[in-house]
Amino acid sequence: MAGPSYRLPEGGWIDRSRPLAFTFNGRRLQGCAGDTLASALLAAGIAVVGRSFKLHRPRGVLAASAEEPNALVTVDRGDGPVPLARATLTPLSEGLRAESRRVFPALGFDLARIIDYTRALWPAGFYNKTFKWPSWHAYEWALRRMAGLGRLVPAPDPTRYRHVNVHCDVLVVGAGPAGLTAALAAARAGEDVLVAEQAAEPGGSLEYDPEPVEGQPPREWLAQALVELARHPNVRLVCGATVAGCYDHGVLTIHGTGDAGESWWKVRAGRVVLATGAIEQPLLFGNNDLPGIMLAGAVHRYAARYGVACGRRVIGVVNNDLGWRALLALSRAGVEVVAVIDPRPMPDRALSAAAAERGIALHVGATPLTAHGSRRVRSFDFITADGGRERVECDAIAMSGGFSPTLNLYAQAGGRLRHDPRLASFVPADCRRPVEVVGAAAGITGGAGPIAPAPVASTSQWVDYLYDVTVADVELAVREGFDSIEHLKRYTTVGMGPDQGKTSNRNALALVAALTGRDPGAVGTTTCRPPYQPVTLGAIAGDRRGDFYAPARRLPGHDWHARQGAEFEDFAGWKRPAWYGRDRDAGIAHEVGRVRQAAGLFDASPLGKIEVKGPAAAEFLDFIYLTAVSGLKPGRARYAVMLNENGVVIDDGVCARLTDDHFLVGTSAANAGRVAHWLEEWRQCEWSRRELIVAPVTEQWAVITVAGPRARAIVQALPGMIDLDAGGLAPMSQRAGRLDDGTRYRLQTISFSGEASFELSLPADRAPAVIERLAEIGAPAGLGPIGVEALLVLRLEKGHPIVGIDTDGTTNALDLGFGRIVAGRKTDFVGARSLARPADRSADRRQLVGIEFDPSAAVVAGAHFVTAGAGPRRSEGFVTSAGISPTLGKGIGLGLLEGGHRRRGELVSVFDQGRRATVRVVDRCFYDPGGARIRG
Amino acid sequence: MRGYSFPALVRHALTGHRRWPPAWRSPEPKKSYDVVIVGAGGHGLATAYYLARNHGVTDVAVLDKGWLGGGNSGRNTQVTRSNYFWPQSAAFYDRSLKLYERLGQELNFNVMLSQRGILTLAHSRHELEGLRRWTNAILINGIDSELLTPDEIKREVPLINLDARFPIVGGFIQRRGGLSRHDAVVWGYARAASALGVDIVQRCEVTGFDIEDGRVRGVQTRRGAIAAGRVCLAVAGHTSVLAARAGFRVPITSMALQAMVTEPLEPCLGTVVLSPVIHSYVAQSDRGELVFGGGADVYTSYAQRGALPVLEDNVAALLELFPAFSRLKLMRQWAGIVDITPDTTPIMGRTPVKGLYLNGGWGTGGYKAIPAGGETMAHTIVNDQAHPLIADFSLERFARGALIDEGAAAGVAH
Amino acid sequence: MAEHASPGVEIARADGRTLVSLRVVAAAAKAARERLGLSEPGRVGQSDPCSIWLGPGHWLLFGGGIGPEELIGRCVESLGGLVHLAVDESAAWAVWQVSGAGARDALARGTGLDLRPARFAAGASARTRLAGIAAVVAALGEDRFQVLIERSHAAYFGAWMADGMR
Amino acid sequence: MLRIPCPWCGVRDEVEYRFGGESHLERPAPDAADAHWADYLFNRDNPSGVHHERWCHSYGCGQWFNLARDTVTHQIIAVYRMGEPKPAAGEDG
Repeated sequence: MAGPSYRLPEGGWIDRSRPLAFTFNGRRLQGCAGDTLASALLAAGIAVVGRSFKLHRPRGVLAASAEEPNALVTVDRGDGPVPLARATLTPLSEGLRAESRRVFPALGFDLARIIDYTRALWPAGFYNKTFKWPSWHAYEWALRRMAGLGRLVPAPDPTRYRHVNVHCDVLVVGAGPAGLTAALAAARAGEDVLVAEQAAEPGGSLEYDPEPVEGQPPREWLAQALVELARHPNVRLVCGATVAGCYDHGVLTIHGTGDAGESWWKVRAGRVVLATGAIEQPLLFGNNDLPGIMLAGAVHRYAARYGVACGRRVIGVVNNDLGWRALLALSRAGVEVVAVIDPRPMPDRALSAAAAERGIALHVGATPLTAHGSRRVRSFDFITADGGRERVECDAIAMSGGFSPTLNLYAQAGGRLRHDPRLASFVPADCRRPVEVVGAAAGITGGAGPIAPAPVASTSQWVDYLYDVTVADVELAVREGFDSIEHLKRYTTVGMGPDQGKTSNRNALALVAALTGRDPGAVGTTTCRPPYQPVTLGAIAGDRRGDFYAPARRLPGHDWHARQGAEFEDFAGWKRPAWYGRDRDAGIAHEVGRVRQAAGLFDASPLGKIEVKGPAAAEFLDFIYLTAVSGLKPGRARYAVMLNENGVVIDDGVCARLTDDHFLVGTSAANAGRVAHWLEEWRQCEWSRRELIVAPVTEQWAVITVAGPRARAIVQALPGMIDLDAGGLAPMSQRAGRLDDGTRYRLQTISFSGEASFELSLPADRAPAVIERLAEIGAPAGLGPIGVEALLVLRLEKGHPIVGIDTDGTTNALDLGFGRIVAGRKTDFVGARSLARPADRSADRRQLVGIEFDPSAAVVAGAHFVTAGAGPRRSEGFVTSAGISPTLGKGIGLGLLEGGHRRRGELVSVFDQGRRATVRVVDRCFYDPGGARIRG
Repeated sequence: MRGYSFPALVRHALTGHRRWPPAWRSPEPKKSYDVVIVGAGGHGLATAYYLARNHGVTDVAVLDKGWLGGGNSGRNTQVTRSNYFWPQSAAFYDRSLKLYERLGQELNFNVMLSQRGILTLAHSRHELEGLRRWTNAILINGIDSELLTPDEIKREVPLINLDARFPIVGGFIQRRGGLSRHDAVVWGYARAASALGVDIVQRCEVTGFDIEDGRVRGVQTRRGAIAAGRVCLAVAGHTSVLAARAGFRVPITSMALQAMVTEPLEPCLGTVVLSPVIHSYVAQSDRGELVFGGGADVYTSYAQRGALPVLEDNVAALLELFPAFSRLKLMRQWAGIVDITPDTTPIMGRTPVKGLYLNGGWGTGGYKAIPAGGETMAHTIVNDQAHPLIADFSLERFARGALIDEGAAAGVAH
Repeated sequence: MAEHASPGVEIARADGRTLVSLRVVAAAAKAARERLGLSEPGRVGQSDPCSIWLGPGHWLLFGGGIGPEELIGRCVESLGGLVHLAVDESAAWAVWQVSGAGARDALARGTGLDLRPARFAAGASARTRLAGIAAVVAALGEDRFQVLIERSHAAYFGAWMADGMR
Repeated sequence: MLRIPCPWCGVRDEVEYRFGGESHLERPAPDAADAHWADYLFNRDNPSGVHHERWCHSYGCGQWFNLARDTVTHQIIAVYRMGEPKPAAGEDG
């Protein structure tokens, strides 16, 4: 293949000795180390790098940095395709494969150009005015297929994404001359400094601007600055790092890229210095989007920084002095500049003299008209100062329509902007947060010039390259009344593309101002949103993927359960055995039978345990719980229900009294954390003057429950266990003791399953050994593990509701049948007052009932009770738990049924996904209503 | 309404689209109106439109402190659905969806309603029971809804990851649910209302109310006093502020609901996907951007700014469901101020001030309610009595304890 | 317990010490600190018993070679008359040693805590959110940290630290 | 992201805290009228401006405290402990 034909014989900061091979749309090309993908493409003479969003017009590289709207390509470095990479920010690497936007049949000839040829039919907002009949959906699929700039190719993403948290005194954004100067000052003052530079290396304009800095050649000054910064231990300079967002309270985000992967920095900065520079703006003239038409600064930068000539016959179309400077530097860099066209009658004398000296034809006071060409600009028409129409041949146009300071982060920080007519741009006004703007970002002089569309068809002058918005679209929007800047943006989509209007907002604003006769300052700007530059989603998520997406808690006996063949599932943040063995249903049935006939071992460690102590403890708990506990004797426990202030049941558990002023509160596993917070909030916010201590001890104590007719014997056999037959150890008792091996334990006789049950609390680190011991002792008696699902069946047979399963966020204490307790309460408690409201006392509320049904009937949790008979169906509540009881051999369940408490014995029709069944409303307790088995 | 059609486009193309009339008039406010509506968002403009179209009340002004559609109407993520649990909610939102289904033709403005289906996911057996409870309620309410198995979900959404940290065990879809174009809805109502004689006055903030012996007589604005027989508040997140100026308190907390959008991609996601438990939803716009979000800042806020913690949570949740999105880029993030009620059901109807009506408390779900919200409020204003569809959404329900708790019942905030 | 090492960072489980959590009511906080020589807010105390400040009127005590009962006994003795609660938490925490030149950065991956040497020097301690879970971080030396997390999160936290060192 | 100054632990990220809503609510006596009770349960000041609210440093010292915060700018005007009265406007915490 041919060598890079547009590469200048010398110059640039590239390593010509290290050629890099890459491909573009399958075509083999070559660049050098130090190139960006864009500079390498230009060096290879590639003019068309993509197709526009709406009209599929051919587009070439416009800029040299983040503002690039056209060269958005899919890049694959061998680790999978990355869509919509900015070629201007993509360092070239060996073997890199780049693809432009998919076009049919080929980038050179795109059938979709038909849209461009008929573009008169598709002005801004055309879709609002048509495609209504028969329905939008009928057209949508076709339009959607035209949409989208990038393509998602599902492939594994090997990129390493890291989060970094940083604190610093000052964050300097941008490592150009202004940023480095600010960084040096801060470093010398001994501040912790972080400097973030978007480009792959520091320097900014120093890389190409020949202007001396502090009397030194730019590159020497840069070298010295870097050396000094490196000497300061409190300075950190990161490149390839784009400051993306500025959030409240001085927190900024940085998107870092590099060989090690991508990173997402969260910086807490005492103050911020913005040295973000200014972005050169395009000029408005006919076909100003043709490939080969570029920003003057970019053309210069490609020559000086990358040794690339963007054309062999370049003309300049500029309206400001900085544009002239770029053209002169370009010509000095060895690129042929044949003419410069400037609408201003008299630009800076020295500049024009210098240009004339270099043999550049000068056309001042000229009116730019239009460019010609199809896949690359060929010539340019303009009207000379004396009114004659002229045409110059060229293969590239370096244009400069002025500069727009980069103040996105400033605006995000809450900074207000004001329009400076002398600079023809918005500049910082004031900001209540410590954000300082330096360098070109604070306002750039010599960059201002007249901004007006050319006297040619406004449909051929592009304002927004990315979303194909023309001057005509802006005119139409204003004509139709969308003349507020936010309406304009939404109606024409100007500035809504991935570049967020970096090269379009300024011209759009100027047009609206002109069309409405308002001052640009009065028109204002659109709101700047984070991020400044698009950020990879993977970087934002960081390591929060898979297992790290949400932490899982493990039981102390996790490994033992695994050895027993436990199937672990997530229950409220814990990995718990759902059942054991391969087959779910068989496993559950077997475990249920085990408890009913012999004994089962259940790991209840996630149950919340909270110690409450102090003179006010009893009174406090009476207030927190519907069920008063102050009447408990030490060593006794009681089932307790907790409401919120709205009277809704939020948790239940067992509350045991250890001593007069010391209680052990039990919560459901699902609410352990919430209840601890709930108690603390009441203690600190409402009971702060009372002597009271709340101490959650859930993590300290593992809880192993042994339940079943043989449980007593098995637990008794633990060496050192207290005498379980001794009087007083009735159900709902609480004891403490120490096993022979020194393990301290707490024992509660609480039954959820309906069998005799012993709840053994052990220090978490001792639990595995005790579990082994119990399993060993109990094996002959048929003891085995049971999982959560089996327990759900057991408690259902016993009719115990579970808060959150058999209740929802509307179920109050009366709905659960606690009316007598409520009536019996003498003192105030949380939620009491709400239970007195008419709607809470209504007898037609959805109340918890038991249901029975034929095992053949399709009754499942989630089915609804519905009014039988004719008329529109109406829900009377729903089934909350249901199943076929392995013990009783019939269908049983719980449900919330309208007026359920008075409907005992009634047959109710049940609806599920179109199927009907019938259930009988019954008492909630299906198994051993007398409770003889619990006493064992 | 007439005027917008493909033939018209062709005709206007011949004159370079130089003859299109303004979409709406921009009049100076009069001294007095029969009805003043505060807030030129979807609900306010729809209310004005239906006042004029259904009740012949055209002496109406819609006032906005900024530009029309600049509040939540222009910030939401455009989801339309009616898969609600309680019959009152279902009836109201399905009326709204039915109006949406013919809105484009009625307003002669394409609102780009795309009924591509909205899919709700369950990540555990018990969540699935919750969805079953929810879908059965929807079916009984007479609204379409289908339970899906993981395989069926994979067929609907090939890129989804069934083995996420919280595995996907099932879900349900409302096929009539989907997206529409929020700006188009606002502009369509504005254009239609304006054509019927309604005055839309932008940059005209209401700073107070003229109230005599318990009845509203007009409003104070930055552009002077405006007398009004009746006044309607339709200011979404700022309801508390306006209510305070009218002298009453409302059970509303304002929060910043975060939304984000990626760069535009070729079509890769057909339906709207929502995971109530992971607090995440995502849909692909017609322009190709993936619009996602689901989280609100967890504190009272009137800051219409993107926030960092919610951004990270939502992106992590999105990638857990769609690992294939990890290399896509976030293009923009923003926030809208949502007015959350204790039971996540709106507050509509009369207020303690006679002649002052309230349309608010939409929380995160106001967009889909715009047509029915406007229609029922218009009826309520004209008859000084709540439209049957919103009778249960009254402000007094809280004192009675008669909440309509969608969040608690369906386990998801709407 | 698995130990991981990477250039500049070493982490190791260091369980087994006696840990007792002591809470006293607000009125008794000052007296308790004086009688037991407990640590100041945000500090690791060096006296015996060595303690970490967990919150107002709340400390985590480390038993120097004595068991929980003994340590709790000492509290009861010295705090006689003050309303307090000392509970054994020896099994409630997973204790990690994180050390090396890269230790601060390894932890900073997961917490917004200001770990700059000047702000978090030896002797400093803080309860914070680390890797999305509750943690107690104490600086034992220049590059040596002790991290306590709830025992049930040990497997998760170990994997998270290891992942960061890949 | 908010950076909230805990009175005991110093400035930390918002993710370490739990928001408790409007502070200084007066819990009515059990015999309060329905309307009075509903006002306590549901009605909130919800101002666009300075909001007096309570937060808990749940990942830190576990303490509840009050903030005066501007709900638009999120500027924190005052930090004060539970039980203390609202600071006079402008006063710094």
